[in-house]
Amino acid sequence: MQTEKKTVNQFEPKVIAFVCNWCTYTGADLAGTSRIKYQPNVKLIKLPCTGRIDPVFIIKAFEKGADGVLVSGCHPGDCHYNAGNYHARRRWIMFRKMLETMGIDSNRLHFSWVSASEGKKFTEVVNDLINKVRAAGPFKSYEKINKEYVIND
Amino acid sequence: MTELKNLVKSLLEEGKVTKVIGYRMYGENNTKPYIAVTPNDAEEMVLNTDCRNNLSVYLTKKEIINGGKTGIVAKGCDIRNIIALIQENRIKEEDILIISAECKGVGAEKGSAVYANKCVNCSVKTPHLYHELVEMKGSELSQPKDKYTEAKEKVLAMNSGERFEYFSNMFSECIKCYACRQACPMCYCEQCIADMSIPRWIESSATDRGNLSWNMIRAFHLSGRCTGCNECERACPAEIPLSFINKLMYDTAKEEFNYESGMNKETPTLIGSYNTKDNDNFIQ
Amino acid sequence: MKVGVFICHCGENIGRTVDCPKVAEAAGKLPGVVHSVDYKYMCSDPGQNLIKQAIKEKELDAVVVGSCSPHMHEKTFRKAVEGAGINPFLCEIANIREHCSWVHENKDEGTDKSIDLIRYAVEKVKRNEPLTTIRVPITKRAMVIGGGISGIQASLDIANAGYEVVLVEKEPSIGGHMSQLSETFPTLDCSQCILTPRMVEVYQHPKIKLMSFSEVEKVEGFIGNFKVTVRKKARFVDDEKCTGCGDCIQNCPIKKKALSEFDENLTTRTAIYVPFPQAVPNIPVIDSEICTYFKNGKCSMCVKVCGRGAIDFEQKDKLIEEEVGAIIVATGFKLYSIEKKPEDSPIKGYGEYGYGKYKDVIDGLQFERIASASGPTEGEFLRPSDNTVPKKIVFIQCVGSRDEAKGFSYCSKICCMYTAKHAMLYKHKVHDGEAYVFYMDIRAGGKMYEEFVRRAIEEDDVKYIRGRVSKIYEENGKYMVKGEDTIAGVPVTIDADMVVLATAMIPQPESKKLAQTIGIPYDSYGFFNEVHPKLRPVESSTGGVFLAGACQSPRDIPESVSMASAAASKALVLFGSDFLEREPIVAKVNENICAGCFYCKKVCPYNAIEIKEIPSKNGKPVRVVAYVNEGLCQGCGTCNATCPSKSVELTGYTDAQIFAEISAI
Amino acid sequence: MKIGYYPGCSLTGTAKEYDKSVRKTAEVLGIELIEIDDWNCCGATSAHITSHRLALSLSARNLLLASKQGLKEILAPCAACYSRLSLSAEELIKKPDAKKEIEELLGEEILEIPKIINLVQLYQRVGAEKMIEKKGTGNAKLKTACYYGCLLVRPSGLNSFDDSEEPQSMEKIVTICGAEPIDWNYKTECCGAAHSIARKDIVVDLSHKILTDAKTRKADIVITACPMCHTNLDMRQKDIKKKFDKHEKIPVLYLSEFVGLSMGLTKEELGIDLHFVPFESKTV
Repeated sequence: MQTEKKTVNQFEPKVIAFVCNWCTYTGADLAGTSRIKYQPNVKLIKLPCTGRIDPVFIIKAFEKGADGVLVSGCHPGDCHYNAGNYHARRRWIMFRKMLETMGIDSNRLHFSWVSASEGKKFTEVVNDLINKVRAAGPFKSYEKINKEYVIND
Repeated sequence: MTELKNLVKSLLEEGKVTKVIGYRMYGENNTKPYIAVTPNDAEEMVLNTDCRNNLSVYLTKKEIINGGKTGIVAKGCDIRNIIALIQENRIKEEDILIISAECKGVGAEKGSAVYANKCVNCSVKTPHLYHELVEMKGSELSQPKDKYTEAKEKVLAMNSGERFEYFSNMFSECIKCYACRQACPMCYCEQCIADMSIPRWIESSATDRGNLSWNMIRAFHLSGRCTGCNECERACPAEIPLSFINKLMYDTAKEEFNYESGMNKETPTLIGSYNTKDNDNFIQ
Repeated sequence: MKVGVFICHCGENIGRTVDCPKVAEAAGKLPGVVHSVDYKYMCSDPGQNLIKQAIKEKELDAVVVGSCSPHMHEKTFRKAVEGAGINPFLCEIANIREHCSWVHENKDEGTDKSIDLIRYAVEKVKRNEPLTTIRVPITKRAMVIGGGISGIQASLDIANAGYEVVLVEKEPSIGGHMSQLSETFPTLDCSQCILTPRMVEVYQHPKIKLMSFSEVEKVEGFIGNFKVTVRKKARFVDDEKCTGCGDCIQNCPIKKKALSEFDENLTTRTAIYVPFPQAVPNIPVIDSEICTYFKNGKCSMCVKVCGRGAIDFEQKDKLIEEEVGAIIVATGFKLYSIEKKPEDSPIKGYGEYGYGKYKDVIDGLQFERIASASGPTEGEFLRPSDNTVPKKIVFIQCVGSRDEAKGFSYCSKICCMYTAKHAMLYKHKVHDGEAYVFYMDIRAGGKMYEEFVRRAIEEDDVKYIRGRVSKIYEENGKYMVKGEDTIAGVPVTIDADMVVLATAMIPQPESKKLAQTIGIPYDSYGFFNEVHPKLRPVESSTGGVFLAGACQSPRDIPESVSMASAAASKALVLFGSDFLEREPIVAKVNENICAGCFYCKKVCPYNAIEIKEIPSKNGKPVRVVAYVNEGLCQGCGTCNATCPSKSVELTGYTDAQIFAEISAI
Repeated sequence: MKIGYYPGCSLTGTAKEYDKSVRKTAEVLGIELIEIDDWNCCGATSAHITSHRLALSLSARNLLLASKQGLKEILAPCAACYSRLSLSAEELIKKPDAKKEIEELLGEEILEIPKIINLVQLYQRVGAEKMIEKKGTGNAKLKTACYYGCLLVRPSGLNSFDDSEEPQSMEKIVTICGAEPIDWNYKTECCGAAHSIARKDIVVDLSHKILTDAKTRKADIVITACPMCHTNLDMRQKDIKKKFDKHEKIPVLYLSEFVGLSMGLTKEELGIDLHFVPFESKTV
């Protein structure tokens, strides 16, 4: 749901969502057709499958100034490509542990299964992440190591 | 049990192998890698508690592997890399001949009285894949301080901000020389993504941000593959304790999937296989 | 690269919460954008012409359309740019309707977000490359899974159009639930009389290969090119030799050990049996669970009496591979049985109705068998406990349906009609009998449906009571049905001789497993999902797989038949062309840098990655690299994400494109 | 094991023997019952039909006192108390606004809302099954009609310990005690409940139906876990007999008394001698 009225200069988090085309992207479409409101701070990047999501994308997103990242796809057993999400999940388990240990707050990185019929869930997942990131504030740690360099790529 | 020199000599004489990758002495209490090509070269060969290098790194070099069957002197820990390379189609078992020994552990560094860290809790002192067995020379060493557990406890006691600070500081020492990559037997790509420019995966200059990304990506690409030989850390001129994050990933693989790399060549690799019952509890 | 941006208002749909002219203006300032406009309906003819004209006049190289979801109009716009001479894959859609205007209320926020979404798409499209559509040949042959009325109809339609059909049925005979029914609503014509001719037609059709007592085991491939492995279960009877004379059945000494599935457990059957006399194929099956030969090898009566030597105790399951271009799933439903309540049952209650405890409390299908002329009582209304004529029957609707607390939320749709039919059939035969129906609402939408129910109430004097039943218990040889009449506002108790429960229609128990085997989505109950409930009701989201009948949700016969014909026509549309055009979203290997670790091969769900040898100048292989078989690759990109050196990339979703999107944040 | 105890008004008056037998059996089972200090009315009957807020705050005060005593779980043997307390606890958990309002009324915040359980759940859970079995002597082969009444298993969805229309939990306990539960039709029908005193005529009619069905199905005794049910079924048998000449008296026991007999406790210890319809056990 929309949050309370915004004060001027309130921190507005930037959230990137890596989603699969068949489940979560379509789930987000359903949230649209059902007119379920959610906070606008999220930008979806559509990929064919969670299997396509290279964990390095997540690092890239933080490098480029994202305050939070959502990774979402089809429920286990429902993958349009049969097993892409199983492979993805295995990578996430390893990757998540590494990021957690290295100090990327788990409030900034959420994983979810959102099917094409879960428009409502999509909005809940997104709002939950945005609220948590909002509470955690800007990703200062990354900003700090970021600010000196402007790299063209 | 055959003597190493005699064994290498006869292997080369009989043409069973075209070369043997091994060690030779390099000053006192130190060795360096050595490739014996002629039977006479065998005289230089040694295997003792100063043989710290992981020689399996040479097995992925085209010049070595394409030139006929290769003999290699390998401790149990090195054999794990050989197995991992077999699992990843880098080498074929029939192309190599493993000469191994019951390992006494290797010294932490030149003249050291304690084991190297990698020898702590080693489960492969008795080699698990070999073709010839020889004897390992050298005196008994004592247990070193367990630096890993200490470091892990320290990190786990920090909050996420402190951890980030800790690691970005640690990696800020990196000079992007990629010695870690060169020393690693598992880093064998034709072209590393660190060198890729379109698109740019990792900043080429040694910025804090690029250093952090490089070290994260390196550790991630090695997850489920690193056997913990610590050659990266030994090679690092900036003395970054690279083994910490490697070991962390190693432990995660073991806890989550009961997977240890380089133990069994028949096991499917960790990344590349899946179980429908893999842990789901972190996914909303 | 010159990019053109086109912002659609979608009437008021986008325009209401997004300031489209402002978005167009902001987009015009993005690097690389040379033209940017907004328009009321971009997908309309004038809108598309606007794009085409701009491409020509401004010499655009790529196009971004800010509009509805790409799932809606991506094809439309790609076709439009192609019409103006640009490669269709140089067109990207920014979803500013479903993902923006419809979900945000504040116009400033909506406008800002739209600008962001456009920027993403512009950055991506600048890195798009022209791609050529892939053409794949089509196997013009269909498989129909399930031989009920839906499967029969679909098979006949396709076969009559001249294409081969493989019909797979898991039971020993086709016919499905319709073959068990007595009469059908609203016409009261005999179910078997209209069904059996169709069953025979299937059997005799030269284009239909019937595989009864068989199940789908594995599905590989993709639209136009499926390879399906079917398990032909051992019948222990050689179907080539058997003539269906039935001597074996008459002589089988095991008569009472198994309940008849066809008669819904109201009668027994022999160990070697055909489910019912009109079975197609009319070839018996041996139930090895109860057959004496399989127990101790002692009886071989069927072998002795079979003049053709068709009995084969050694027969094994056979795996048969079939290549087909389309699959129609018509696996039907099951009636929820409240007696056998497994641990993981989704139904939580109804023990108070005494089903399973009281012999004369039965479900709708059991009633059909009792009412059927071919049933255990030959159509005479006799109750199971003592074979007497029940003088008072209570029918209870919505047992499990429309009941979130104890059963399922959905309406089973057919129960209102068949309950009216049941009551009517009973009254027609037992003139002095009384029929009561407990209902929540009467849902009789359909041609002649409402009239049918009115007839039951008005002409046949069936007493309808609006309310729920709280319990059924036995007292003095009567079944006391306690309920509430919500219209009169009083509790009622009816002393019935027999009770019929209209239990919920649920998916086949293995439906989820089958869905996962084929790779089609299903809902939380296990019914298969269509792509679009209104506009694409018989297509699953997997190309080439179509749905018919009650496997998709509760359906009655007319609906099932319509769906089946619709699904058949969808398959025929596919067979109408020789080649299938596929989006060229496939993985490509950079052989120069591939190290040949083959992690890509390990993760590929389609076995599309092959090993290719790169020879040196003298022809000796020096290294091996991965190679993608484009025909098999479905474009999931799992290989791309797994490759440590990024030597394999997914076209249309390259790393460079995604990085550009990330960087545009 | 320690557990909170809320006796409620009935158990201090008309259902003294229920209180007595609950405490006695708990003692045998090694359960320490800790009575809530200064407990008050649960909010049943007159309170909850007149003011929802009053009923909620009455219950809430009990919950507050219990939580202050550090009690995580409360045993409420009376079905009405159990119902009121559970419903209130549920409402306080699900409606934060209501909780706030009540807390203002009580002048204190309820930090942790305890879980409410009834006697059936207690016997089901504490491994009582085994203890009853071991010590059990009595009740052998008694045909027993388990009477749940209206409140113990309703509303469905509030407590999922049993099916609200076709409950079976007491039958299981009865079986463990060596008796035979009968299958009958009135186990969840209304006994007349709070009309006990004011509308005796209704109670007589309703209770008569219940007892007649039990009798018809050859029950020797009826057991219940509700003081009001007990009052109606036991006390009103004299009036039933007056109105329905054919009525044969049937003893009505509390579940705790029944279990107590199985444990080898005497009728006096359990207070069975206080009933209107005397109970002559076959074996005790």
